[in-house]
Amino acid sequence: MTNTWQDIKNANVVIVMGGNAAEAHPCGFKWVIEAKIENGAKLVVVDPRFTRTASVADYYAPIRPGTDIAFLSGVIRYLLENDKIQHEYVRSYTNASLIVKDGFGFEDGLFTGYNEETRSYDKTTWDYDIGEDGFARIDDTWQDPRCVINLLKKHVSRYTPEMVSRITGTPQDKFLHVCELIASTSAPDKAMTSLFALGWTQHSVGAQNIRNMAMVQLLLGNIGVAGGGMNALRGHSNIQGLTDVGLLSNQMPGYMNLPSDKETNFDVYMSTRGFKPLRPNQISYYQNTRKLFVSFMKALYGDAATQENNWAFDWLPKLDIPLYDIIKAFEMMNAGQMTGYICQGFNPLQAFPDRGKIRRGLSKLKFLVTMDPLDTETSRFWQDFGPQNPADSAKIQTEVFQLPVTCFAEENGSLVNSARWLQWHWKAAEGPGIARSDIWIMSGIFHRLRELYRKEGGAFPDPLLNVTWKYTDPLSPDPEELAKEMNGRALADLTDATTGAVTTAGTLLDGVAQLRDDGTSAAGCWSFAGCFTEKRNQMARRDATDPREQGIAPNWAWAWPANRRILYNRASADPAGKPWNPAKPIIAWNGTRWAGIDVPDYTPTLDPAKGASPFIMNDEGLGRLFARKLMAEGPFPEHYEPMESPVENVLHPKVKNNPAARVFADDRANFGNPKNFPYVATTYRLTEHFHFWTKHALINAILQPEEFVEVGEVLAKEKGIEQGGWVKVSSKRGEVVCKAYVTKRIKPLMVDGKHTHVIGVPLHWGFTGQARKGYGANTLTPSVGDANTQTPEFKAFLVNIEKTSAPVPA
Amino acid sequence: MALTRREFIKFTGLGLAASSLGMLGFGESGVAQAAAVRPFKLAHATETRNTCTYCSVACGILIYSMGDRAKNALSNIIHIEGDPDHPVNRGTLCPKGSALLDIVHAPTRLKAPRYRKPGGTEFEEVSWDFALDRIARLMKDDRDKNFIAKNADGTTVNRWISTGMLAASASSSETSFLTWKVMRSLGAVVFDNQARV
Amino acid sequence: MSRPKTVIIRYTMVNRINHWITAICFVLLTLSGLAMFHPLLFWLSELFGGGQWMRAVHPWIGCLLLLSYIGLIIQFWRENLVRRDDIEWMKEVRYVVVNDEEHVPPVGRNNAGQKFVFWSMTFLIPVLFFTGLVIWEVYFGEATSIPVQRVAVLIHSLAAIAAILVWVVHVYAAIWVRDSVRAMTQGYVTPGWAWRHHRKWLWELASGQHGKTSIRKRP
Amino acid sequence: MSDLQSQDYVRRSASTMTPPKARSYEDQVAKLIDVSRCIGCKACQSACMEWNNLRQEVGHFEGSYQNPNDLSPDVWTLMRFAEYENEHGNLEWLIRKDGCMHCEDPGCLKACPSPGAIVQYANGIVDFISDKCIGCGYCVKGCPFDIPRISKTDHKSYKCTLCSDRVSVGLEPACVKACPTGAIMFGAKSDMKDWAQERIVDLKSRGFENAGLYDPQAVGGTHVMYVLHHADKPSLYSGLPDKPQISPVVEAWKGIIKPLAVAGVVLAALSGFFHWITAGPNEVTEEDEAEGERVLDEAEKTP
Repeated sequence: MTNTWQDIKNANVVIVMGGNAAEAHPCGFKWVIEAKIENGAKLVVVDPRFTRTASVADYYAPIRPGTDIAFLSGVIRYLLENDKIQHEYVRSYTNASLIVKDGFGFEDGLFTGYNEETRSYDKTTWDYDIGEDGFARIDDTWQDPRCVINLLKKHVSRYTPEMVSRITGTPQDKFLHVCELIASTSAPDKAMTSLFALGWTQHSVGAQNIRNMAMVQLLLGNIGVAGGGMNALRGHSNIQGLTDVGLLSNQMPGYMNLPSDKETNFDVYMSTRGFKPLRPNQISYYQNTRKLFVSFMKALYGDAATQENNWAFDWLPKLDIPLYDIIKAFEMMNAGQMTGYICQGFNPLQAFPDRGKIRRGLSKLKFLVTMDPLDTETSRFWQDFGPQNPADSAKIQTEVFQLPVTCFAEENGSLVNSARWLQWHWKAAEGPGIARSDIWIMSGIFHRLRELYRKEGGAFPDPLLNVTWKYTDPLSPDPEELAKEMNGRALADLTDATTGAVTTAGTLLDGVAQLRDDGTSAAGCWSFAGCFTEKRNQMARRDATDPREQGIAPNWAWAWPANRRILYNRASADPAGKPWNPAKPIIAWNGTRWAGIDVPDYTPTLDPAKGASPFIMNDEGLGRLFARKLMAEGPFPEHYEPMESPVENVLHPKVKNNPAARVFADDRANFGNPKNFPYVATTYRLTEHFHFWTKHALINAILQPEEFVEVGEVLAKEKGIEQGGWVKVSSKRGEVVCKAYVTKRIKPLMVDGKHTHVIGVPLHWGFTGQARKGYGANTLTPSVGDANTQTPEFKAFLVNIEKTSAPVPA
Repeated sequence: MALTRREFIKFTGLGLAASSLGMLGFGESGVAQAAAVRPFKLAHATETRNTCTYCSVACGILIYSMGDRAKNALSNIIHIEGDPDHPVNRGTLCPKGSALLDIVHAPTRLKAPRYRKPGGTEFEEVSWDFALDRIARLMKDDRDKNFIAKNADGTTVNRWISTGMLAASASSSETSFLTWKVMRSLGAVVFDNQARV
Repeated sequence: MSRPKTVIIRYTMVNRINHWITAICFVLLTLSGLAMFHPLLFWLSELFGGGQWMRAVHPWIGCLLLLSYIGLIIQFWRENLVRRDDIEWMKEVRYVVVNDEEHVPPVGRNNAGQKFVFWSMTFLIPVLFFTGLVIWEVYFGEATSIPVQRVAVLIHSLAAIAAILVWVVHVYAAIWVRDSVRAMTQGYVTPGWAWRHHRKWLWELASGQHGKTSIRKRP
Repeated sequence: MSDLQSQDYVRRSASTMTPPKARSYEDQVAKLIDVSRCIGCKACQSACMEWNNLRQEVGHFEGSYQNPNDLSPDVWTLMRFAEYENEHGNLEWLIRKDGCMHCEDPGCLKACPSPGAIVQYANGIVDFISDKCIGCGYCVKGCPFDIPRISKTDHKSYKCTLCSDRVSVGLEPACVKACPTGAIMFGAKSDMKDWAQERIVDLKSRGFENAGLYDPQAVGGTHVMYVLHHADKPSLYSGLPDKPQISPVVEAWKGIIKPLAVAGVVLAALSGFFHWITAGPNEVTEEDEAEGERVLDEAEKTP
C-alpha cells in the first residue's frame, strides 16, 4: 500500500477491482465505509462475481476474468479522449513528456525486440532518447509524436468502449459509467483509491494489471495524495515483512537483488545499480545502493566482510535464471532434481497450482520438513485420504519431518502490515506440548550444520562458518536482538556531514541516513533502519494520536521507510509546494522546509524551486507511464488472454497469450481447450476463512463448513444443476466433486458475441482440520505464472461442470 | 444529545465504554445485576497486546489469559478480542480474527515432532534431537553432493539448488531474517515465500 | 340409619381402578397445568420437583390420562348414551338442585348430569391430547409451525379450563350426593341410594335386566 | 436471583406484579444494525460464539452463505442472505443479522409461565435466566420474530442476551465490538435513533427513497433496530416481519383468558360451597332405604 488503511476514508471514489476487500480485509474495509459516510465517497466494484464488496457498492460492473487490462486501457483512452487528466500533475510528475528512443514500437500484439525462441524481449529500444548531456530528452509541449503521452494515446486508441465490451463482457453503458466515476477524480482536490489484491496478481499478466491502474492513477494525479494511491491489500500477516526481508529466490533484505551469474564480480554488480539521475537535479535515491549493500554485508558477515574481499560478495549465491520460484521448484522436483524441501508455515499441496503435480513432486523428494503450528495437508501428502488425497504410502520414499511450531500468541516479534507498519507483539502463553519457535528450530538446524562442517568439512563452508551469530543464546536468539541487527549499528564513530552529530560506535542507528559504504555501519535490513533505536523499540509504540484525524497516526508502531506513512507524499503538493487538496494536506513547503503530518518522502529541506521531482526512487524522478525495461512483456500494458481462455484475442489473434510468460512443456500440455472445458473458472477466498488455516478453527468451520462452487442460475438451468446439489467440476488437470451454490450473483457475459459463463471456486477446504473434507481448488488450476513475478494464474482458467452424486468416502 | 457525525463516530467507537454506558442503567445496581447475568469472564484475566495472525490489515488484538503470570500458574488463553486503541481496526475483528481462540486451541495443533519413514503409513513421535540431527545430516549430505561452487564459465556462483525452502508468511520479521541468514549462508536459492498465493 | 341388609355393586373393581387412575392423572395434570397457566399457581410446580420436572412429566401424564380414559369410555359409553328420559330430567333439574328428587322423573343408571360429565370429558381429553402433542416441545416442537402451535396452546388452555370446570361439577356432585364416593371407592351403593337417585336403574336391577350378580345380601 | 433489587427489572415473566421502576431517569440501550453497511462477513456470529462459548456441530453447505442454516440454542445470531433483483433489474444482496430484537414489550416474556425466567432490565435488555427456565417453549410461541430456541440437551430456551454480562460491566456487546464496518452500533436508544436518521438521509441521497428505521411500534419499539434501504418492504430481508406484533392468539391466551379462567374455576368451586351450605347434602333417608329394599324384595319374590 502506498497509503495507510485509515487514509482510505479520505477518498472520493474507491475502486475495488482485482480484489474483494470487504471479504478479504473486512477490518480495513471499514475505512471504505467511512469514506462513504464521512466523505460522501462512491464505491465502485468491478468483479466477475457480485461479491460481498459489491453488496455495499454504489456501482457494480461485471467483467470476464483475465480482461482487466482491456478494461483499464479503455479507461485510459476515455481519460485522454475526454481530457479528464490532471494536467499539471501529469506534466510535472510523470514521464508523459519524455521522448522514447527511435525504434521502439508495437505491432500485432508484440513490442519491438521479441524473440520467439526464448519467449523474451531484447529491450534495448524500450527506453528514453538520451541526449548528449546524459539526460533523457523531453518535449513539454507534447508535440513530438514520440513523447510518452502520444505513444500511450496511440497504444490505447484500440480500446474503444465497443472493443472493451467485446473483450471483457462488461456492458458498454456500465463500462462508461465506471469511466465517468473514475474521471471525476481528475480534479486536483479529488482522489480515488485503488484497492486490489490477488484478483489482479494471479494472472499471467498480473503485474501489468497493476501497472495499468497505476497509470490511471498517475493520469488522475492520485498518487501521493490523501485518499489516493495504489493499495495492494496483502494477504498474510507478515508477507510484507518477508518480502521486505528478501525471502524470495532473488532477493536480499530491502529489495536488493542477489547477483546473477553475469555479475561476475562486485564492480560489475554495482555498475548496473548506479542509477545516475536521468533528468537534471533529481534525487535518484538508489545512488546510495553501495551504502545499503555494504552495510548489509557487514551485518551478515561482520569482520569477515572487508574491503579486500569485496565485502564477501562472492559468498552470496548467484542466480543463473531470473527466479527459482515455487512453480520452478516443483518443476525441478518432478524432474527429480531436488532432494529436500522445507516448508515453514506454508502448505503448497493446498496453495500451489496443479495439485497432482505438487503431490507427484513431493513424492520424489528424499526428505520433506514441515514447520507449522497445524497439521497441514502437505505434511500428510503421503497418506491416503480417499478421493481428496489418493496416495499409495508404501511407494512413497520421502522421509517426512513434521515439526510443531508456536504461533503468534506464543512469541514476541514484529509483523509488517500492508501499510508497511512494523508492529511489535508480545507473548501471551506457552505453546502446546513441546512445540518450539521457528527461531529455535532454524537455530538448531544451523547450529548442527555448522558443527558438522567444523567437524567433517564439506562443500564451501565459509559463509556458514562466518555468518554473524553473536546472540546471547546462540540456540535461541532473542527476537529483540534480531530486530536490532536488522535496524543496524554504527561500527565506528559516525559523524553527520551536515549537522556534525556523532553516532558512537556500537550504538543503534537512528535511520538509513547514517549508513556508510566504507564498512563503518551495519544494517541487516536498511529499509528497517530506525525501527529499533537507542531510545526504544519504535515498533512497540502504541500512541494512537492522529493529527487532524487524517489517518496517519505517526506514533503508532513504526513504518518503513523512515516512519513514512504515505509514499510519494511530495506529490500531494503542486510543483511550488502547495497542497493540491487544501482540505487534506499531507506535507507542504513552508519556505524553509517541508512540514506536515507525515515524514516527507523527499529531502526535508529541499526547496521545490530546485526542480527535483517527487518520485525520488526513480532515476528520472517521475512516475512512469512508460515502464522502460522494467517489465517482461512491454513498457505499456497490453491485453493478452489468460493461458486458458474461451475466446481468441480479438486484438491480435496471432498473439493470444502473454508472449513473455514462462511455460514449462509439461504444464503447457496440461492446458485445456474451450471445446472440452467451455466455462471460465476463477478461484477465491471467502471471508469466513483464511486460506487453509481456519478450517482448523471450529468456529470458522461452522461458518463455512463444506466445499462448494458458485454457478449462475442460467448455466445451472442449462446443466440441470440443483441448489445445493452435487456437481463435478473438471479441468485438464483434475476434478473436484462438491456442492453447487446456484446464484443470481453470477450472470453470463456477452463476450465477442457469445454467452460466457463463469464458475466461482472458493479454495478453503482440504483433508485435515475441523471442516468437511474437500478436494481443494488447486486440483483444477493451471501451472503457469505471471511473466514478471511467477504468481500463478489462479483467477482465470477453463473448466467443465456436470451434475453428479455425492463422492464415495474412502 | 446533539452530536455531529464525526463526533458521533468517535463517541460510539472509542469513547463508548467511558461515556455512554455509565448512564445506561447499570450504575449502582450493577453488582446486583451481575448476580443475575453471566459473570464477566475476564475480570482478572491477564491482558497481552498482540497482532492478528491472519491478513495484512494487522489488526491489534488483546489476548486474555487465565493466571496472573505467577510462577505456579500456567497461562492459558481464554479469550481474544480487538484492541480498541489500534488505529486501523479500532477494536473490530473479522470472522477469522474473532475466532482466533479456536486456532490457538485447535485440536489439530501440533504438540511434538513427528517423523514418517520412507514408505511408512503413519507418523511416529520423535525427539527434537532426533529430528534436527537427521535433518541437518540430510541437508549436509545433499549440499556436499550437489553444491555448485562455479558455473560452466568458471564464475564463482556458490549456489545450492537441490534443497529448497518455503518461508512462513505469518512468522515475525525477526524469524524471517534469521531464516534468511541460515539459508543464504548455505547458498540456497530455491527459496520463496507465500507472497503470491 | 340402620345398616342396609342388601348392597348393590355399582362399580366393579376394574371400573374403580380405571377411574382412580384417571382421576389421579387428571388431578396431577390440573395441578401442573394450572402452574404453567397462571403465575399465581406456579408454586404448584414444587409438587413435581420444580419447573423442569413438571414440564417434563405433564405430557406423559397426559398420555396416561388418555389411555386410561379410553378404558373408561369402553366401559361406560353404552350406559351414557343419551335417552329421552334425560331431557325430561333436564327439564326438572331445578328440583335436583334443591335435593327434591321426588319431583324428578325416575333416572336410570346415570342421570343427564353424569352423562354430561362423561361426554364432556370424552370430547375434551382427546382435544387436550392432540393440542398437547402439538405443543410438546421436546418431541414435536419442530413438527408444526409456530402459528399452529399458538392456536394449539390456546385451545389446550381453553379445553383444560373447560375440563376443570366439568371436573369441579363432577367432584362437587360426588360430595353433595352422599355416599356417591363410596360407590367409587368400595364399589357399592345401598338400595335406598339407588331408590333415591336412580330409581329406574333400581327397577331395572330388580327386574333382572342387568343380571342378579350385582345384588348381594350382607352376611 | 432473589437478591436482585426489583428496580433493575422493569418486566419479569409470570409475575403478577410488575416491578416498579425505582429510578425515574434511566436511559435505554439499543443496538442499531445498519444493513446498508453490512458486508455479511459474520464477524458478529463469530464473536458471539467466541464470547458466549457456543460451538454448534459443523454442518453442511446448504445452497447459501447462510451458515449455520438457522438460529439454534448454540447460534444466537445469524446472517441471513437474500438475493434480490430490484425493479431496475439490478441485483441487491440483502444481508441481515438476525437475532433477538429485545422488544420493549417482549412476547416471550408475556408468554413465559415461569416467574423470573425472562426479565427485562431497566436498560431494555430482555434476558433469559436459564436457571428458572422450565423448557416449555411458550417463549417460542410468544415471540413475533421466531427467535428463541429450546436446547435438546438441557431443555432450556436460549437466545441473544445482548451480552448482558458485558453491558453490565460497561462494555458493548461482543458482536458490536467485532463488526468491522460499524454496521452494528450500540449506545443509548435515543442516540441510535438520531444516528439512524443521518444514515437514512445518506441512503436517500444514494437513491434508496424508501430507506428507513425498523423500530416496530406494535411491540413497543425494539432495542435492536435496523436501518433498511427498503423500509417499506422489511420482508425482503429474509422474512423480517413487515408488521410484527405479539400474536392476538397469544395475547388472548396470556391476556383475558388467564383471569377469566381462574375466576371461572374459583366461581365454580364457590358455587358448590354455597350450594352445600344452602341446599346441603343430598342424603338417603330411612324411607329411601326401606323403599329400595322393598323393590328388591318384591323382585326376589316374583319368579
